[in-house]
Formats: sequence, C-alpha cells, structure tokens
Amino acid sequence: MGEKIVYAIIAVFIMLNYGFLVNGVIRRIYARVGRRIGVPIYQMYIDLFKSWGLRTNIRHGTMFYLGPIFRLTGGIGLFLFMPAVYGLALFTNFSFSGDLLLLLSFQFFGTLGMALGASESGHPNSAIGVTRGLAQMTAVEVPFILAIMAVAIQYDSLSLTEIIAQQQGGFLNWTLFTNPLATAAALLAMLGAMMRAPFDVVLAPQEIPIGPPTEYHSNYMVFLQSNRAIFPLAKSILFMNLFFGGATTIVMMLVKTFILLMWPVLVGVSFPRFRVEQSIRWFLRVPMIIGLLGIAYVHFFLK
Amino acid sequence: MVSPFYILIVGLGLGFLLGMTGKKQAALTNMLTLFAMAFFTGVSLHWIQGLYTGAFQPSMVFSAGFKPPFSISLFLGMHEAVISLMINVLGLISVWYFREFLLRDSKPLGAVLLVMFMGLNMLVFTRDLFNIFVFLEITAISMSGIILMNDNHHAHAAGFKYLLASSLISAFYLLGAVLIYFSTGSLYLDDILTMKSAFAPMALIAVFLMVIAIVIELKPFPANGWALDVYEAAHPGIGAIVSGAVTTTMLFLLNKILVLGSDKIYLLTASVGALTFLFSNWMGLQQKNPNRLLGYSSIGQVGLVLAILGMKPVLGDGVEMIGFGVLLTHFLAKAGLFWLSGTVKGSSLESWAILRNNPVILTIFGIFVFALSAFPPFPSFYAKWELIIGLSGTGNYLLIALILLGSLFEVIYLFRWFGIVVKAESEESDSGIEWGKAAGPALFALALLAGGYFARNYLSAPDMMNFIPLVAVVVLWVLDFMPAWAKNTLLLAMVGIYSWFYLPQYSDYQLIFGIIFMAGAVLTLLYGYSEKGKRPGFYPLTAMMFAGLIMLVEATTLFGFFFAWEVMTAGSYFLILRGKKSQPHALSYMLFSFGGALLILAGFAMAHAVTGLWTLDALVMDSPLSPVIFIMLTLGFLTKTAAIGLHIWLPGAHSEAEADVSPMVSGILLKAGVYGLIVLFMRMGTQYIGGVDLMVILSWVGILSALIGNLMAAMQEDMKRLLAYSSVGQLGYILFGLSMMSNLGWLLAISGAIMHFLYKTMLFQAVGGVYSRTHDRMMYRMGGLIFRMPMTFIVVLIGIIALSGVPPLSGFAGKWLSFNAVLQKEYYLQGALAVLAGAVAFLYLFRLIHAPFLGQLKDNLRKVKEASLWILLPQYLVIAVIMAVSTVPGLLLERIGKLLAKTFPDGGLLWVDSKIPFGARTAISEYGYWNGTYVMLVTIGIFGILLIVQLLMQRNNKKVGQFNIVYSGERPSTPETTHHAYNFYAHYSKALGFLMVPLAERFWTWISERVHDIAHQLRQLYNGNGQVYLMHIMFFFLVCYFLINGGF
Amino acid sequence: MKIKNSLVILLVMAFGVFLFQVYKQHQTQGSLNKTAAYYNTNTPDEVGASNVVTAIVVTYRGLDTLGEVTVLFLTAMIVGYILRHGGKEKPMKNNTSEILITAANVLIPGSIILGVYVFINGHLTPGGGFQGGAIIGTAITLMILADPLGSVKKAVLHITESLSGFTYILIGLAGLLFAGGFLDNRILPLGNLGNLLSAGAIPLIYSLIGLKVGTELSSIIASINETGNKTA
Amino acid sequence: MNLTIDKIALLLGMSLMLIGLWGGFTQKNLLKIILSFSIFDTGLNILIVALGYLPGRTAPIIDGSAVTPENLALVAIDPVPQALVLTAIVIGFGTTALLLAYALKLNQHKKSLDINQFTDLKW
Repeated sequence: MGEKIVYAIIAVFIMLNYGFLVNGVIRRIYARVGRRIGVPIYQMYIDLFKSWGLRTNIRHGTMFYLGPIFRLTGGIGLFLFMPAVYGLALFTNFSFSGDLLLLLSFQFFGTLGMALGASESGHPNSAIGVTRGLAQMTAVEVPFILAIMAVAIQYDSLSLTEIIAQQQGGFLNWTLFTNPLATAAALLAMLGAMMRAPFDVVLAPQEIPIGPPTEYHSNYMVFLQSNRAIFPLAKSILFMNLFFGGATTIVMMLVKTFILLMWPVLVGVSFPRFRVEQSIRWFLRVPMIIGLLGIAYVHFFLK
Repeated sequence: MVSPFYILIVGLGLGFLLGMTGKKQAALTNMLTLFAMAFFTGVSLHWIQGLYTGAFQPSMVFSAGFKPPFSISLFLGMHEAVISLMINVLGLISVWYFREFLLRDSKPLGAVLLVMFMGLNMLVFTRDLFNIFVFLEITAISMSGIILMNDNHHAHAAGFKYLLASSLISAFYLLGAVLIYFSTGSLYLDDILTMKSAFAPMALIAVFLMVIAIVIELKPFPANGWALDVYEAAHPGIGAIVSGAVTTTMLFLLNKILVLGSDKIYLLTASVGALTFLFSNWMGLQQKNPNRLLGYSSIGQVGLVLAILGMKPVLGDGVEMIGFGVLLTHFLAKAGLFWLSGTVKGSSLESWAILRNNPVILTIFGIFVFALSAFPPFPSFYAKWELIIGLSGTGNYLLIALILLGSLFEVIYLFRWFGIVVKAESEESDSGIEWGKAAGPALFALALLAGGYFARNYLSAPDMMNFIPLVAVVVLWVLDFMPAWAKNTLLLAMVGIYSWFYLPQYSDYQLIFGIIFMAGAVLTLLYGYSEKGKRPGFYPLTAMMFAGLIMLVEATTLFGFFFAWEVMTAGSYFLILRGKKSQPHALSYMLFSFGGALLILAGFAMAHAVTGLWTLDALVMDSPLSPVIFIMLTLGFLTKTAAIGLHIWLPGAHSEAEADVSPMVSGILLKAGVYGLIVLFMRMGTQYIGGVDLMVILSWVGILSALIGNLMAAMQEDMKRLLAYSSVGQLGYILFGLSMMSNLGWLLAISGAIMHFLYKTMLFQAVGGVYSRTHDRMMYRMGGLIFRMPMTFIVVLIGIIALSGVPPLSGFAGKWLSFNAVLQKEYYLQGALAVLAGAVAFLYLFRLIHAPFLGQLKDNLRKVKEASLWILLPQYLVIAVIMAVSTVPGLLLERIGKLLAKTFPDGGLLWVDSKIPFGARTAISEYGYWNGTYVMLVTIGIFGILLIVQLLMQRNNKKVGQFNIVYSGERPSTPETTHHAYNFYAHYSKALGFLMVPLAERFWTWISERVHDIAHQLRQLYNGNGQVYLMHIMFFFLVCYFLINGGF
Repeated sequence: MKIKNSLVILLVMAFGVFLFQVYKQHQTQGSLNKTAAYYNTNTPDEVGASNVVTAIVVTYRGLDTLGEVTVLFLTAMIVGYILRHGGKEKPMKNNTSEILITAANVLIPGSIILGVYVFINGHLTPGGGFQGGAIIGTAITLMILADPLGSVKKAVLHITESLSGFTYILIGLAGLLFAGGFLDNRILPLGNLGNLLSAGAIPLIYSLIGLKVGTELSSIIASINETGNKTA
Repeated sequence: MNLTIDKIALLLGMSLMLIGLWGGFTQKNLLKIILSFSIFDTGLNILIVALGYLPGRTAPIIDGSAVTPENLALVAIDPVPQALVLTAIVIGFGTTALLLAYALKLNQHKKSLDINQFTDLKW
C-alpha cells in the first residue's frame, strides 16, 4: 500500500508538470493562430509563482475557501483512479478502487465543489458561469455515456485495465477502428468537456474580466491552474484508454494525450462560440445520434 | 313477544288522538309523540334481544283471526327487527330534532310524523302485496305533509312534484298488485312464491309492475328529478328521514318482493342500480348546494344497494349482507349529514366551514365522509370488498367498472366538500351548533364505528390482521388535549415499543420496509419537538398513517393489504390537508390514491377469482387474466409512487404540507407504493400483453419519470416543490430498477428506496428548518444563509453530494448499480436517459444549495438563527447513517444482495475481501468493480493533503465583507439585484422546454373538465318541471318494460 | 314544443302498447279463484255479514281499511296544515243564490240521515262506512256552498274524527286481546245473518268509519273553502 | 274479436288511462293536470273492476232470494276486487285532495297555475 502512495505522488508530480507545459504550448498555438507571438512555454510556471507570491489572500467564506481544493481533488482524483500506463506499476495508480463509472462520476466532484465555492463569493457572474457549465455538462454527458456504453458492451467490461488489454496487439484493435462511431461520439463530447470554442461560453463571464476564477487569486489560483493542467490530461488519458489503445510506456502516454489535447484546440481555434441552449441542442442531436448508432453497431454487429 | 300490531295501535291511536289537539297542547303532543317513538324503538330492541337470545322465534302474526291468504299477515324475523330498529331510532331522533317546529306549529305535524313511521314499520312487516300499496300511500301522503316543515314556495313546489310522481308510481304498483291477484288468486307473498315456477305471463307483468314501482320509489336514474327537489327544498331533517328511513324501508320492501322476480328482473334491478350509482354521483360533481349534493349522493348510494340486491341470482344470498353493509353506512352517514346540514346556516358548501370550529363536530363530519367513501373501518368498506370480490368471481367486470367509477365520482365531491369544510375561509367564528341537534349525528357516528366493528365478522376472507397499531390512533385521539411534546413522546414511545417487539419478527422485504417506516417515524417525530402548542389532531393522524404503513408491511392476505393501504391513505390525506394552502393538493392526492386503491381492489378481486386464495400468493398465477390484473395493480401502486402521468398530485401535496409532514409523505409514504410493486412483481413476475413485455414499458415509464421529474425540479423556484419533483425523479429510478427484474435492478431499487428515504427525510427537514426561520419557500428570496445557518448548510451539502451520485458518498452506488444493471439487461436507451436524468439532477441540486445558502445574504434575513436542535438532530442522525454506508457500502448492499439472491439467484454482485483490514470489500459485477472504502480513503487523502498544502501556503488569509467582489469597479449594495437565483436555468428551459410542457397536468385537467361538462349536460335532464319528471318516470318504466319484454 | 309533443305521443302510445299486452293476457275466468271461493263460502259462517265485500273490507282485510282511514286522516290534517294561514281576509259579500240556500236547507238533513243509514247497514246492503261518510261529506259541502262565510265548527269535526278513529283502534285492539287477532270482529256475537245487529263488530266499525270519513271529508272541504275565500 | 261486456269495460278503462296520461303530460294548468290524473285513476279503477268480472254472476251480497249463503260461491262474483277498488278510490281521493291543496298554495305564491312557473329548483 505504501509504495502505491509513493507511486501516486510521483505520477501526479509528473503529470502536473507535463500539464503546465502542454498548457503553455496550447496558449502559444492560440496566439500563433491569432497572428501573435504568444507567451513562452514556461509561462504557466511564472504565473504560478506570481500567484503564490501574493501576500494577502481573502476569503468570502468556508466554501469559497474549500472550492479550489475540491476542484483540484477532482482533477487529481480522476487521474489517480485510472491506470494511466497499461502494465506499469508507477502509473497504475489507484485504479483498483473502481471502474470506468467511478471516473465518470468522480469528474463532477471538482465541478460541484468549485461551483459551490464560486457561488459563495456572491458574485452574480459566478452563478451565471456555473449554471452555464452545469447545463452544458448535462448535454455533453449523453453522447459521452453512449460511447462509453458502446465500449463497455464491446469489451464486456467496465474495467479500464480490461478494456486496454483487449485493445493491445496492433492499432487495428483500437476502438477507434473497431468502433469508429462510438469514438466519434466520444470525441465530439470531448469538445464540450474541454471548455474550448465553440463550447466555451461557460467561461465567458471570466472574460469581462470576472467570473469564478477571477474572484480567486493567490494560492487559490495555484490550485485552479494546477487543476487546469491535470484535469484535461486526465480526461485525455481516459479517452486514450477507451478508444486509442491505451499506452504501454510513459512516452506513448504523453504523446497520445498531447495529440488528443490538440483535438479540441484545433476545433476551438476554427469555430465561433455557441450559446448554451445552442450547444445543448447540438449535443443532443449530432453526437447523440452517432452515439446511438455506435451502440446499435456494437449490439448488432460485434456481439 | 310484543305483537307488531302494537306499533300500529300505538302509532295510529295516538296519531288519531293528536289530530284533535291544537297549539295549546303542543308541548303535550310533542312529548307524547316522543314517547311513542321511544316505544317503537323499545319494541324493536326487545325483538332483537328476544330473537337473538332465542326467547322467541321468528313468527307470523295474523290479523282478524284468519290465516293468510285470506287475511293480512305480518312477519317478524331478525331482519325485520333490525330494519325496524333503524327506522325507529331515526324516527325518535327526528322527533327530537324537530321539536322546535312541532312546538311552533298549530297543526300537529308530529302526528303525521308518527303515523309515517308507523307506516314504515308496517311496510317492513307486512306480507300482503295489497297491504303494501296501502302503506306505501300512507308513507307518500305523510311525506307530502312533512315536506311542509320548511314553509316556503320551494318546498311547496317540491311537495307538489313529489305527490304527482308518487301518484303515478302507486298506480303502477296498484295495477301490479291487482294483476297478481287475478293471475294467482292470492295476495299473500309466501303463497304466491310457491307458484313462482308456474307463473302465467300476466303474473310476470304484475311482478314487473310491482318491482318497478318500488324501484322508482328508490329514485333510479333518470326518473328521480322529483326526489332531488325534495332533498333540496325540504328541511334537512326531512332529508334525513327520506334518505335514511324511507329508503331503508323501500329497499327492504324491494328485497321482499324481488324474490318473485325472474333472473331478468334481478338483472334489470342490478343494471338500473349500477347506472343510477354512476350517473347520480357523476352529476353530484356539479352540485354547490349541500342538501342537493347529499340528495345526489343518497340516490347514488341507494343505486348501489339496488345493484347489489339485483346481483342475488349471481352472487347468492350473501348479497343481502353486503347490501346491508352499504345501506347501514348510507343510513347512518346520510342521516347524520342531513342533520348537520340543518344546523348550518347558509346554503353553500362553504358555509359548512363553520363546523371546523368544533373539533368534535368536525370529527363526526369526517367519519361520515370517510364512511360514505368506504374507507376502513366502516361497514361500507367491508361491503365494498365483498362486493368486488364477489362480482369478479362471477366475471361481471362491466359492473365492477361502473361501480368503481361511480364511487370515484362520489369521492371527488365528498372530499372536495370535506376539504372546503376543513380549509375554506369562513367569516363566522362561533361554531353555532346546538348540542341538542348534534346528538343525533354523534350517536350515528358512533354507530358507524360499531357497525364497522361488527362488519368484520361477516368477512368472507380470513382476517388475520394485527390491529395493535390502530390502538395508537385511538389512544392519541383520546389524549388529544395534551400538549404536543407529550403526545410526541408518547407516539415515539409507542413506535419504539412496537418496533422492539415486532421488527424482529419480520423478514426479507418486510424487514427492510418495516425499518424504513419505523425509523422514518422516529426521525420525523423527533422534528415534532420543535413544534409548540397542542397541534390538535396531528398525532392521531400521524399514528394512523404509520399504523397503515406498518400494517401494510405485516399484511399477508389480500384483505389485510388493502385494509392497511386504505388506512394509510386516509391518514396521509389528513396530514397533507393540514398544510395551510394544501386543500386542492390534498384533494388531488386523495383522488389519485382512491383511484389507485380501486384498481388495487379490482386487481386483488380478480386475482382471488382466478386462484381462489386469500393470501398475497393469490397473485402467483398463470391465467389469461394475469396481464390485466398486473396492469391494474401496477397502475394502482404507481399512483402512490407518482410515476410520470400520475404524478400531478405530488408536487403540491408534498410542498404545501407542514414542515414535518413533508418528509413523512415524501421520504416514507412513497415507499408504500414501492413495497406494493415489490409484492406484486415478486409474485406475478414478468407479464406480456400481445407479446409486449410490460416490464419494458414500465422501465420507460420509470426512466421518463426520472428525467422529467428532475427537469421539472430544476425549474422550480419553491424549494419544497423542487424536492417534491425530485421525488418524482427518484421514484422513477426505483421503478426503473424494479422493472429490470434482475438482481442488480432490484438492488438498485431497494437501496435506492432506502437512500431516497434518508435523503428526502433529511433534505425536507433541512428545508423545513430554513422555512421555520425565514417563513419563505422561494429560494431566490433567500441567499447567503450559509452564514446564518451553517449546520443546515452542511446537511444540504452532504445531501446534494449524496443525491447527485458523486463519489465518495453513497449516491454513487445507485449510479454504479444502475449502469451495471442496464448493461446486463441491455436497456441501452433507457440507460442513456438515466444518465441524462442523473446529470439534470445536478441542476436542481446545485440550485437548492446555491439559491438559499450561497450568494448574497438578504437584508431581511440578517438576523435569522440556526434551526432548532430538534430539527437538526434527526438530520445529523441521517448524515451519520449516510457516512457509514458511504464508507462501507457492503453494510447495506451486501445484505440486500443476499436477500435478493432468493428471488434472483443469478447476476448478483460478488463481494471479495480487499487489502484493507477492516472489512471493506470490493463489489464485483459482471462488468466492473467498485470499492467504496478505497474511494472514500483516496478522496479524503487527496483532499486532506491539498487542504494542508493550502493551509501552509496561505498568508494572511482573511474574511471580507459581503459586497467585496470584483464588480466592474462598482460596489454593489442591494443583495436582491446581486444574487443571481431567479429563473436560474433559463437557457435550459429554452433548449429543452418541450420536455417540460405539463402534458400530464393538461391531460388530467382536460379529463376533469370533460367529466364536469358531461355532469352538467346530464343534469339538464332535471329542468325543474314536475310534468317532465312524470315523463321521465313513464319513460323509465316503458324502457324497462320493453327491455325486459324479450322474455321476463 | 313540437318535439315535446311528439315525445308525449310516443310515450302515451308506448304505454298503450303496454296496456294492450295486459289486455291480451287477460282471460275472463269462469269460476272463482281459491281466495274468492273461500270468502264466498265462509263469510256467512265466519263473519256473519251478508255483504261479503263488507266482510272483506272490515274484517278479512281490515288492516287495509284502517290504512285507508289513515290516508284520509292524514289528508285532512295535511290539507288543513297546507292551507292553515288561509282565511284571514273575508270577501265583502255573499253571492250565494237563494235557490241554493233553500235547496240546501231541505236536502242537508235528509242527506245526513241517508248517510247514516248507509253506513249502519254496510254489512247487509251495498254501501258502508266510506259511502255513508261520502254522503255526509256531500251534505256538509252543500252547507258550505250555501253559506261560504258561515263557519263550520272545525273543532267539533276534529274531535269527532279523532275519537271515532281512536275507538276504531280500540276495537281492533280488543280483537287482538279477546279474539283471534287485530280487528277480529268476533269480539261481539255474530248474531243472525241478515240482522242489523249481526256480524259482530262490523256495524260498529263501519259506523265509526262513516263518522270519521264524513268529518274528514268535511274538514278538507272546509279548509279549501277558507283558502278559497281568501284568494277569490 | 268478440267484445263481451268485461272486455269493453277493460278497453274503456285503458282508454281513460291513456287519456288521463295524455292530459297529464300536455296540460300546463295545475288543476288540469290534477284532473287528468283523476281520470287516469278512474280508468285504472274501472280496469280493476273489469278484470274481476265473471260473466253472468251477481254482486256478492246475500239478499235471501237470489243469493243465499249456500249458492253464494256459485252465483256471486269475486268480492276481492270490489274491496280493493274501494280502498284504491279512497286513497285516490286523498291524493287528489292533497294535490289540489298544494295547487292552491302554489297559486298563492306566484298567482299562476302554469306548471312551467314552478321550476326554481332544478339540476
């Protein structure tokens, strides 16, 4: 048990730093697309230390204080309940605690805590941001779950380890190829979960320039930024495990997650923004239908 | 034995003598009349006693010293004695009731009253068909006299119409009696009966004439306009006499001569009765005048008795007892209600609200209403049960449907009225009831209770019930004068003692639901200590609901189950009705429950007919009828679990109920429906209709309930309504689980039921605590309460994390089980919707915590205090339980799983030991695995580390004021405009609003309007013209004749 | 209205069809049925009345007759009750013609005597209490017609009516106590068939009925007359 | 059809009943309605008596010459319908008197005898 905890701490440390760097890269890509030079790749570290260095930090109340902690717990927990690298003890994490469903549910732990914390600040835009996020999240869930269901049916398992194991032996065994419909549905759903255009109206309140993360500062901000580093990565790992054959080495894991993270970035830089009700309707149409087709495909052709 | 002739001698002799008295002797006259009625009553009692003890035998008494058929004879048996007792008691009370009128008038109407009751007695005794005619006329003429007790032109017009009608009716009877004489050469009933097999066509016509005349006397639809006018215009005391005594006599008479009739005549009577019952109650829906309403109800009830009597060839002699049960209830309740009506001034239903100023009178009124609606423990309840059981044994489903529909209509207007009486605005504060006039109703109410007690003896089903829980109701009723805390303690003690002795005797599902109900009682009653004053009526009613629930769990027979179901419904109805604005919601609760109960009754009856068993195992069957029975019972239970479409009563009922009633009716009561479904599904299993698996349909119903319930919850501004809709959603999940008919599905459902009980109890109490301080339920008007009520906030926080199914709290178990069960069962589409519904749950849950507790504290709430200790205590008890089962889910799930393995041996969870020492086990399903303890530990570990990091990292952390936020350089000062909480999910309703169209509500409104429209159209028949009424009678007569003419 | 009338025609015709069915079923009988045969055979011995109908009315089916009397009693009382507030105003003048007054003075005593004769001989000849009573009632009607303003002593009527009714009941009771049953006429000797004083209590009962019916009819007429005075 | 005296009486009674019924259903005046019902009753009474008729027989009263106690059963008609009809007539009288009294009272209220005036109570 003790070694597991040590491994977990190491894994989290690696992933956090990797996440900071990736976020830097993404910001640069965005800048380049917008004909700017952009920040250095290590900008995240600079921000982090700057925030850390602030001398005062204020709180609106207990929930406000705990919000970022909830948030980061959600991000790290999501990562830790997954096997990140197949067959590698260092990155197996605490995946024995629960299966795929634990992950799906646990991603809301942070969301909920953050929402509560932001709400306590009393800022109306915090509440607006939260309602947008929650509303959109409900719609994103549906195609995503359909895809997951297709995978679970296909591999007869909800255990990630088991799912990865069944995808080994050549990239043609990846879900991407054995069930492209489910993969497509999941990738479309991923767009909604990654807070990038066209589904980033959730974050709009912070752009003006207020909103949940704006009320937060100093070391609260450190937690939030850390979460922004690790949470998308954790999600990418989940997608990688489900649809892209998982990873057998750390490098493969890093490469695959990077590529996966680029997918919403690519979409994000090319499309304008949906309003919430538009994105809800969109998710409940195209991706959902694809997801249903994916299940039908699995149910009728693969079983 | 006192000869029945003495009734005639005393009645008529005194009547004749009183004829010459005038106003000066009014007091004497009155006293003599009273004396004579007392004599009648005494004689009846004497007969009953003598016949019961065997001091004398049922016997025939001859007049003029000659034997029948050459003279007129009277028969006196137990039936006659009992009926005459009923008539005479009513007469005695009537004379007492009318004493003011009798003293005031110069003409001795008392003599008319006396002669009338004498005549009714003779009608009961006589065995001579022509003699019946004579006494019918005496009754009719004296009726036309006492109608004048109300001396206004309405009464005169009504009396005229009555006389016209009765002269036509008596012409029919006269012709019949004469024809039977010519055909058989006799007028002696028993003599004619011996010739029944050799009746000539003429005799058949004669019997038809006599029967139809008595039937018309009993006011069949549509030949009854005259009677309604009498009920409306005459003094209510007359209504009591007509509805009670006259009707009883006529029914007895009908039963007496109906034996001459062929099966076709019986069938005719039954059909006429059933249609009358249906249509009269239907038209009653439109009535605003209490006396006319009572009139419609009387006619309906009598129709029911007619229908029952008419079923004799099919059901055998038992129908007499059933009919008597209905009749007795009608007799006592209707007379009592009419008498009460006489004490109420004003002629609207609202004016009865005056009754509630006097708890005793209100109780009496309640007893009458519940007795008429055939609730236990009144005789009509047993009669209804026996009737439906009997009818379904003979396959008369149409008749069952007619009767059940009619009784539903009756319940609608009775309970609308009851609700008005309990709740409507009333200007007068003085109760204004004379005790002298209330004595009769009180006596009759007691008689109803006694009648119910004796009716049990006539039950054909084995009656193995434990009535001990009902003792609590009685005890608390008697002790209702004590302060609330004392009664609370008493009831808690009783629950505790009962649980101590009885819970260990339960097993399996009984045990689970027994614990839910008993623990629920304790948790909700603890809250009760926060209430001050006496809370009159609250404790007996609470005890009634819990008694019903526990009896439901204990029930092993169909009858016991139904009995408990009705007790529970009655108790919970009262509790809901106690809320300030809950009257319409309580009514719709009652209607749905009652409709559901009727379906359950019919389903049970059919099941019994198929299998012949009385226990709940009667439901185990394989018959072409099983799908039908299954559908009826399921629908019945679904009304209680508020499945979508049948849910419209729930939001109002749960939200308008009192603070501690809401958790009772939400957290606990709904589980009765779940228990019913479990009982049903366990025995009937999966049913198919036309090859369609009904369970699949149910799974869709369940999942739609979940989705739409949750969506609706997200759109509510009222926090109790939000929780109420949330119940619709949660119960939808439970139904979904049950419908899967698999180990995991049921595990989901049962654990879900337990969890829902815990969450809803806790959340409703928390919300009640908030309400107790803010006196507001609109969430957007609150905000920032976390600063004022942190303890309550924590409860809601735990509640929403748990309810939303986020690990590591226990709600996740539901999600995990649900997904596994769905995969196992291949319910993919439903599964996807379940996920959507689960996500939507986030919306309302967040709203529930954000709007009142977070955001900006409002100025008017700055001095609000934390909820009281007694409110918080049960909530924290629940939290302790939730934390325990969250940390070690196996505590609950593994045990339930073992139980379920008996029903569903395959597909259950496998529990394996894990690396952690203290008994935390990993659950392994066909697809995945989950260890709640690990999850809890990992989460707490990460959270703890991060919290420590935060605490170490921070410097100079300080709390800032309320408006210290980044606000475009402004400093907001009005919390109302800064608190974003109203219409929180506007975008969501814009996107998915089409799912939230209140289709169910519109559907039921549409149904209700159509039903009322039809009632209105139907009653146009009664246009008030006496001549038209005559034509109705003639029309009715001819239709009956030509219908039956096909061959008597 | 047209619709209503055609409905009425339909109803009446349908009732006609019904009555015609009764008519079709009717067969004229050649001999007495058992009940009638019993009465016609045994009345002279058992009851001692020459008029079998009277025997049936007063004795065999005496209960019906008591009921009849009760009906009349109730009617009289209720009519009085309905119209009780009637006669306060009196019309200004009396329009009765001289001929009527004179004829009434001649006819009334005779009619009353005739009535009494008819009910006393009810057990011997056609007639009886009801018929006699009706004749007396007619006489009183004539009296009222002749003198509408003259007050009929209603109290006397009531007392006569009540006492005769009460006595009737007492006689019935005597039958119950001392003879075969309620209203048995054999509490008194049957006497010789055809005599005035025969048939046991029948002449007594019929006389009481006659008195009672006469007074009841009279009081009904009187009540209506009083109201008529007011509304005329 | 062979119409004997009893058949004629029978048809007469029935016709009176139908006429009474027709009047009772069509007349608007209270008094006429009451009268119609009297006619109806009368018809019924005739019907009863006619039904009890035995051809060629006489009244059941012993007059010592034509009818004696011995031949009573052979020459007299059925006495029961007579007794019954007596009762029926008296009762019919009572009802009619009551109806008339009511009609008077109603007339006092509305100064009208039209039955359509007395429809305040309905539905």
